[in-house]
Amino acid sequence: MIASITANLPVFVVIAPLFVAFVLPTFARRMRLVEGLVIFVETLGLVGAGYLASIVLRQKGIPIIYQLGGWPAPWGIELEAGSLGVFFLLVIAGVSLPVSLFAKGNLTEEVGSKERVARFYVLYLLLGGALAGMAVTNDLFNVFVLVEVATLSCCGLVSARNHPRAAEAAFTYLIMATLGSTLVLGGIGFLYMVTGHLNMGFASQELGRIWQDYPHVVWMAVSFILVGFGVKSAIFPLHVWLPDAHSTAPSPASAILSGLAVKGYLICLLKFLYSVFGPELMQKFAVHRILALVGAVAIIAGSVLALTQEELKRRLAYSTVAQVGYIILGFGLVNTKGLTGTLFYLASHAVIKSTLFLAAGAMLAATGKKNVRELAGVGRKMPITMAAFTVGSLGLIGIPLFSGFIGKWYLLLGSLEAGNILSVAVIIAGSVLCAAYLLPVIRGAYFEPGPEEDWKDPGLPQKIALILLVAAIVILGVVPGPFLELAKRAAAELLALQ
Amino acid sequence: MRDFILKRVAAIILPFICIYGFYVILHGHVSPGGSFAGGIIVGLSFIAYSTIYGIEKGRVKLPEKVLTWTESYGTLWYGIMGMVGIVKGAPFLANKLAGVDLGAPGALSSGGLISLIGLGVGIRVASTMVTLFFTMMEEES
Amino acid sequence: MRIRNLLFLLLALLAAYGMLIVAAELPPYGMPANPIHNQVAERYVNKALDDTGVLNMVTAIVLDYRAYDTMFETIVLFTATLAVVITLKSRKREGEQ
Amino acid sequence: MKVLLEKLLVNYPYVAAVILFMIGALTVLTRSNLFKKLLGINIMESAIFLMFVAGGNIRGGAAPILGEVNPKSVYINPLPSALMLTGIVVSVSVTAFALALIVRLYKSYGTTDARRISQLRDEVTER
Repeated sequence: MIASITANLPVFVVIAPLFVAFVLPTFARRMRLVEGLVIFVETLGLVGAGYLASIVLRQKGIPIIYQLGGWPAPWGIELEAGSLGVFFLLVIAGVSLPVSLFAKGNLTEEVGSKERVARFYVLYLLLGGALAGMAVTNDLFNVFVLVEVATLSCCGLVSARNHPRAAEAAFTYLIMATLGSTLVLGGIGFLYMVTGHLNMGFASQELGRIWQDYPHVVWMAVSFILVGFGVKSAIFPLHVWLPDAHSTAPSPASAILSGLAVKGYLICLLKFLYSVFGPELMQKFAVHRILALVGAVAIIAGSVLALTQEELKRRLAYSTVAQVGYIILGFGLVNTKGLTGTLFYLASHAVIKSTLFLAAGAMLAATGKKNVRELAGVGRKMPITMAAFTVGSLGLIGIPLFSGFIGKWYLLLGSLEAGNILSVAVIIAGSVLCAAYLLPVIRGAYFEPGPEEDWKDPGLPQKIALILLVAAIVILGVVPGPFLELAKRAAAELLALQ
Repeated sequence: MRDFILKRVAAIILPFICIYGFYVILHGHVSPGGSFAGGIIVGLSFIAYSTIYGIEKGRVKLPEKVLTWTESYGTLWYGIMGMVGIVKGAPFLANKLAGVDLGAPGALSSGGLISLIGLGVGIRVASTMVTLFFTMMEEES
Repeated sequence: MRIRNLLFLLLALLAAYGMLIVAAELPPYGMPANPIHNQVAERYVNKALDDTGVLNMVTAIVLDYRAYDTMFETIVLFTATLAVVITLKSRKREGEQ
Repeated sequence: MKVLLEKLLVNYPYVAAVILFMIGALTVLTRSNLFKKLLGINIMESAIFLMFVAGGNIRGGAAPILGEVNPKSVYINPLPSALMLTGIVVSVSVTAFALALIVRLYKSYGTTDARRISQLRDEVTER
């Protein structure tokens, strides 16, 4: 029994949340059971991801290959739980468990009746399952299907808030994201037409052999996939849907959308770029230059746009655009240090941004005030929420001892190794700008007099969720140990594929 | 709609459309077509019934609870069929490897789990179409 | 507005030119020697009956070789239904039930 | 140029896919009516489906179902057809959800024009 569970663990971490999601609508009215099941399955996911990570670490980075239906690689679909896969699985489980704790008993205000809350949870679990699938999949077309599940559930989560503006944001998001996935499907089509394989490993091998016969096709495939995932993960000029969608969604949904969904698409892009095209081909087509440039522009532009926002949630949403820039910049540094940095930064941004969005959501729920200026004095009345917000901000700026620092440090080392002085300057400038748009919030909350109103910290599950996330930020910053090890292994694996 | 001719014709035709849908679902593995096409035909027969006889009567034929259950458990059915492989010691969604009898080629019972999965998917697609239609129509009124 | 549309048209024509070059470069249409008809497709065509016991190869791929994709395909439908219901069923109507 | 045209003549289904793709993309980008945007997306997806299915075809090949045709002819590649079956279902789901959102927006704002909706929204926030 135990042996069959561990042998099938790579597929169980994907289907466990999905199975729970299927049965939830049939007892939508029993709220406590629904919430309990969601938290239970998220905990199981964390345990499973941790176990897989321990196996991969013990195997010195040899990936666990799982053949679905027993069909070997070029014919069937293959799951690969390598260092990159389990790294992202850990991030997913580590973020979605606190977020579902935060949502416990807290959603009726923003979402509506019990049935709607149950459907919200179903969409939430489906998104979690799709993201876990993206982490372990090794098949081109499977990526497209998973991306569609994630897109639809993201848009559903945005429109779960019963408000016309939410519907409008969801429509823009849906149209843009579908445009993106159509482009991704086109890119997959070009790749399949010239290689004849859908498995990433086989397609990569074949592509290395025949790319000279079809240079334009390969170039078109790269650009389709880059633009497609660029729309979905809000790389700077294609980010127009993000601020509306992420700021109008219910708070737990904003946290999961900004923290995880965007990262899922970035992981898919990383897999396409490094596992399918491979570092060598990327350098031949100068894709890494484009990525570094786009990332640099995104960091500066996103931060400046965030500075101009008055609404707290919108400011955080624009900050996501800037932070995605760091990750894209890291994709463009084709060396181990840069990739380690970008992966670690991806994980730490997932944790930090969920903390910030959840804290902002708690403040919004308690005070009813949206704008930064109106939140003066909130720090003394809601100590735990504001403390979490402060730790998150410091982590995002990149203060040592918090998780953002290590990611940025490795990114700096990688840029120096690549001899890219521009990106060194941009990374430091981005940190300064980040401080410029987050520190005023903290200053206002602690050091300015606020109105005499009775604002309170949220309930116990919400507090536990925030404390868990803050603990994750500090632990990742102080003892990154095995996590950094996984990131390093993943980076080495991605680069060694050439 | 109160058209007498339409109602009489529908009363004769709709059962056959529904049965034809199930035929397409069940013969998906031996002939063109399959669970998606068949499921949509089955769903359409109910949608046509509701447009001709009125949405309330359609609701009586397929109450919301039934639709929720077919939705949820139709999707779960796929997963359960996948678990057969794991129970038999083969990977998830295994068919031949799980030791299922594949049957004589061309027979309705051939293909092992394929026809069972197809049936589940077909019912699920039908209920999706009907749910989408009901939700949108009720919002209009 | 008119100028913006003209700009889009120009951009689209430029992109169309690029894509036509790609279309010309793709393997010639309908030839059995194309890279797409490699050992993967051969196995599906020749061994589908032995492997799965069904006559319709498309069904064999959809529901057996790549059944995992189809599972997610039904999940996409499931997600769409839930999203439609959560968008359209308003708070008031459900309170009445 | 002549070589390009000759090759395009051979690859005529792909040319059709390019034209469809561009029609769809222009519709999405230039029309402000939400329905038309949705239709544009659908046309773009059809273009991609056409490209896939045409890629899997063999001239004079038979449909990939055993026992229906004379055994001499070759079967076409069944994989793209199977993939596009999935793609079509995905496209149907997206269309359904987008239609639901349009219905919701029409109920709130009384119009399906994107520009008009953003005007109305600004008026609401100003008040």
